[in-house]
Amino acid sequence: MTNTILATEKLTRSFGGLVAVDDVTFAVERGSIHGLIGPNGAGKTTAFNLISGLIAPSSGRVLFDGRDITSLPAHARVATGICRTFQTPQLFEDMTALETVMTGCHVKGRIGIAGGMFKFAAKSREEAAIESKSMGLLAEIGLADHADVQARNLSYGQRRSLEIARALAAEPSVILFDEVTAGLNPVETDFIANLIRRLRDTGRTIVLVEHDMRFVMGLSDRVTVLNFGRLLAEGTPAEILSNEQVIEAYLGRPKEKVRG
Amino acid sequence: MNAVIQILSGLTIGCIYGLVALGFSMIFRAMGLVNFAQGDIMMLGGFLGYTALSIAPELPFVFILVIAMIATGLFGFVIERVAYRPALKRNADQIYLVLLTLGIGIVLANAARLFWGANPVVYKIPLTFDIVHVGGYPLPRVYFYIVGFMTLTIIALNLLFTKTWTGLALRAVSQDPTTSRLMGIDPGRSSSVAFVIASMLGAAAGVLYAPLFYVSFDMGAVGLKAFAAAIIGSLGSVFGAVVGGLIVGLAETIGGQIIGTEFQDSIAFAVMIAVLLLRPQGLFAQNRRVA
Amino acid sequence: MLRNLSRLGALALSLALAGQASAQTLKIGIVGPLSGPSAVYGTETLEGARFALEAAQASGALGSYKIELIPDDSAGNPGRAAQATARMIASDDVLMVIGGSTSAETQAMIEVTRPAEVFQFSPLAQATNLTQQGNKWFARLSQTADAFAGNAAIWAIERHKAKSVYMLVRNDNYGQSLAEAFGREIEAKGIKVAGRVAYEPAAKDFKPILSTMGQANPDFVAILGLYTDTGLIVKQMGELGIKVPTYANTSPAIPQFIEIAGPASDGAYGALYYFAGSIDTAAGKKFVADWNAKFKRDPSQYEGMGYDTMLVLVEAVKKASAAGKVTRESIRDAFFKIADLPVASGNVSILPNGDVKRPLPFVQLKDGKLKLDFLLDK
Amino acid sequence: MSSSTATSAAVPTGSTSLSLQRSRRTDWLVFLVVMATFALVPPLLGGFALYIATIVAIFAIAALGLQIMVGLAGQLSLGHAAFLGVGAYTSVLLQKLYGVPFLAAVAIATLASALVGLLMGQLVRLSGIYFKIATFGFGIIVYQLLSNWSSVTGGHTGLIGIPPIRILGTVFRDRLSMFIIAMIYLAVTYALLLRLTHGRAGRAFRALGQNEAAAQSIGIPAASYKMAVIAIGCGAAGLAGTLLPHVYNFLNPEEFTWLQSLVLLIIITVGGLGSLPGAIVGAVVLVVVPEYLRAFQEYKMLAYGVLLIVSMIFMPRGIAGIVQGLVTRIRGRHAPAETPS
Repeated sequence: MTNTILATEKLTRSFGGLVAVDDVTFAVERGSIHGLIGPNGAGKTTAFNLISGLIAPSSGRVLFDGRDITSLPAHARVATGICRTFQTPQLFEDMTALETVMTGCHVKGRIGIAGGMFKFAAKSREEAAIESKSMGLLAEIGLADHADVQARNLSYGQRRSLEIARALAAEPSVILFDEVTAGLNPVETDFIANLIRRLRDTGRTIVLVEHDMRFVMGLSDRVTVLNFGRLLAEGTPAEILSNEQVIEAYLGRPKEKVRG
Repeated sequence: MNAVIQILSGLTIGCIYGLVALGFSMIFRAMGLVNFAQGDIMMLGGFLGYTALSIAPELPFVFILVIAMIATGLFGFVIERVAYRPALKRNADQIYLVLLTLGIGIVLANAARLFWGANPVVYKIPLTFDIVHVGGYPLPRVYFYIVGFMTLTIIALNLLFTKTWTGLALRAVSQDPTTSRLMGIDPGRSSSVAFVIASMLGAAAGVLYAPLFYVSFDMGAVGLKAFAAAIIGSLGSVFGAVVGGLIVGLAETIGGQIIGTEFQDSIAFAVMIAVLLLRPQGLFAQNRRVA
Repeated sequence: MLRNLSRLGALALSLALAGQASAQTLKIGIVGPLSGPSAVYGTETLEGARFALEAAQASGALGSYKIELIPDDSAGNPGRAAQATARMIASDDVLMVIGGSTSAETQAMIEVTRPAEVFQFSPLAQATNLTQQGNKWFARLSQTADAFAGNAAIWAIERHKAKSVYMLVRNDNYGQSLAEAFGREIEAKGIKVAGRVAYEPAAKDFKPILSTMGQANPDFVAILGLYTDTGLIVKQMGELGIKVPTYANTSPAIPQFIEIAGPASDGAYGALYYFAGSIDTAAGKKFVADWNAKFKRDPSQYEGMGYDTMLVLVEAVKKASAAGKVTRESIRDAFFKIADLPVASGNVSILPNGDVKRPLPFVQLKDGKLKLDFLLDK
Repeated sequence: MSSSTATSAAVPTGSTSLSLQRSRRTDWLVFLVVMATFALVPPLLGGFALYIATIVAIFAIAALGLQIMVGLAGQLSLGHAAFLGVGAYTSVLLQKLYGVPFLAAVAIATLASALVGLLMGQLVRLSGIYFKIATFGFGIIVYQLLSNWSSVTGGHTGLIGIPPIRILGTVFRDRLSMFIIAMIYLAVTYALLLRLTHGRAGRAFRALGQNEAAAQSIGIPAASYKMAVIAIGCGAAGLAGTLLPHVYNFLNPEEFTWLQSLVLLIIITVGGLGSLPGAIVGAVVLVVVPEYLRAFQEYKMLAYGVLLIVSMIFMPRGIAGIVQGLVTRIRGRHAPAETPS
């Protein structure tokens, strides 16, 4: 299993009486695009929050590169190489796009609070490096000419891109995208799809939580399906599309049971 | 004699704290807003009662209480509409909202100083000096009004939250604003209702406080201790606010005796910090409101 | 911002220039709490001073001089009082400063007036140590806490035969310095101090203290504080049924004390800076008559002190101008030459250390009216 | 873990944003203008202007720290005056009782205030509303300790006989040298905090203040940065406090009440939340303007309250925001005019 970069082992999380994620074990291969799908309320976002450390599991483990990171707080997981985006972009509304991405470089920086006040040459070197790297990232997601626009003044699609650029600034080896195409038009969706492929081609591992089946099936190398918090199926997109249980889960259930 | 009288006076003052704390809690529940002007609302109630009394000196105390509550309630309604609602609509940051409530508190206190003067005023009614002997203990008659009003308030709030549509709506909004909006509950209306009720409770605290001591423009500080009470009993909990108030009242009289009366003002906050160390959400936290 | 600042600067400059224009006008700063919880001291003192000044200007007692009062509010905050005083001296170029009311703000002002060598005259401040700093630029019209409370103790023992005294002390500079003198005299006379408790200035509920006090069973209670707390203490003593002769400092003369304490205030004793009607001299009677003619009521003790402050000042101006030019230094010297000056509160002398010698009236509240209990004039 | 960035392949790196650099240059330009105004105007006016400018500087230093803490990192402190008190008392007592030299006493007092701030932060490891109320309570407790620990602090009476400032054997006690020392304090604090905001830590503070969850999601350790910013805010207040007794020549707990905490908050709000020069302008407004409205002293607090409400409702970015808006508009008007000429 040396090729596994991210794995969960019997991951479980309950809220009150409700078990949102129930004994889920799956593995993500290094350098792959991995889809995580399931009907509404299947526990995808909860699984994401457990992996990124936003909430703690009731039981089970999260492994990164073979190392147990279950007890690491969210910010420390970023330093190890996991970074995420949110279902609705969570930005720093008063910062410009450039500042936002520069903030994303936080874990790669060295100059601390005292250094920020008292170091001169080292600080200006680091600042210049961070700035040029951030400008590069903005250019990559097509926001170079919006570098000085405040986040609050960007369009929805631009906000999404900016959030991705900010995540990339941390140079993660695994990126978790939570419904990255929600609210985007087809052109923007295609742009994101290409970006994700490019990221994989440069050696990143991508995990997608998605609603848009066409998007996720067209992009993913492997797909994991959750239903009611449990693992339902895992395989290549083709295998999943022909899986009876999955089809039933998506189509065969009465609509009333679908929870928000 | 000593201990009993201390405990009773602590509990009565605790009831006053509890009433202010209830208002604080209700507004927090309905709007997620920390209303730092709540203590000054109490002061306003006390002064409005005084004005009512100087216009109609023969009016029974209960009427004074009701008049002050209605007048302050209206006032609360206006403040909510004019100052808080627009800020909340704009989705303003918590810091702005807290500073806004602080500003309103300063304006209320200093406007009251200019209007009613810097000297404290006293309700010139027999109740202010009436003593009743119960089991050999001399007790001010207003104690019974305070305890009675507190009991009625708890019953009334319970009925409100369990039996009326408005009350249910208030609870729903506090638990899940988005869903309740989908269900046709207007969050604006609930915040108005919460504000009016909180202002009325604050006014009642002010009027009931007056015969015990006096009313002065700077008594909003009393209300600030009620914040500590609300937090000790967990923000948003009706029961908790009342118990928190009683705890602060008792701790002040008894603690004041032990560590010295010169530190009385610190006790409420010391207890609060201690409670929060042990139970970060207060004594009566409800788990359902985690997020 | 630069423009704003320079505009403010220009304003300050013009104010300063205006000050130099008329040489006949003597500018006198007066600092005290005009707002905040202790506003009554500042506003009433100012009112009394203005009343006396009007009369003096009208009667031509000032000769060719004219006094302009420049008031400023300390709000009871020492820092604010110091700042106001510094401004008066530097920008308004005042001749001298009257103030402050509380001892803390008076001390704060001294730290400004003393190095600037400007004379300061306090109408009300009582802290004993204010006149014990070797400062030649300060004097006051009020008796020291030491004299005030010390004499009160002697009065309690000699006139009221107190045998066991319980002291309730406001825990600030004012209350503690009263208590020190009071306690010292009590002990010096071999009388028992049944208990001594300090309470926080903001305290409202005194029942815990009072029930302890009830158990000590004293035959005399001395409350050394301000009317807001003495009022509540006397009220709550009434509620607990504690009936002991009570000395409530200067409070019995303050209407709010009677309102707060209610029926329990009846019989309370106090000592006053000044008590209208206690002084039989011509000046004493004239003040009460004049005040009644204008305000239709007797003057309060602070109004009396403000009035007398101005009378003393007018006399000092007369003395200084008779001796030559009125300067910051000559006005100070004139103050220290005041001896047996007949003013509203009796005959006043300023002692070499800046303290005062004048009568001290003790009063009792009876049926809502103050009665002179004893006039200490030695 | 591969450290090669996704950017290195396709993107032209090395590019910089002109406007980011311009905005940093503007910040330093404003710094120069503010400090030059302070250096020129009060000495020209002399006398009382020097005194009042010294007091402005003290409030401005405390407000700068509070601005970083509240305006940038969103950690509201409702008892900030207490930390001025900790600084003032620590420094004076060290000088008075133990003869510690002025500069060392100032350094220790600043550190002590920061540590007390950290203690508060640790004791009340709380978020949001709980932290706010706890800071308020903490302020009251510190005030009561200062007022009642009579054997050390002099209690309500306070302390007099403040030792004069002595640096390397030279005694400074006149107005001009007090003013100069205060200006050095202010310039150093302002410059250091400005440098801080222009770097990685400053961005982390802003991120924390604007969206805590997002800040954590990119690896900013929220808890430690909160502690750090509390230490900075409280340390600056303590530093400001060390000057106060030397200016007034006395020390009294009444200077560190809840009301003063409110005044500090009004200063940063009126000046403009998040803006460092705003904090200084706010201090000027709240200290100088009342001096020229002496006849209306009675209405001062009322006016403060109204000012706070009006700023919150009509100018949430304060005076700094208004000035910035004007500058942008003027620049916008001038830009087209430049091209033809």
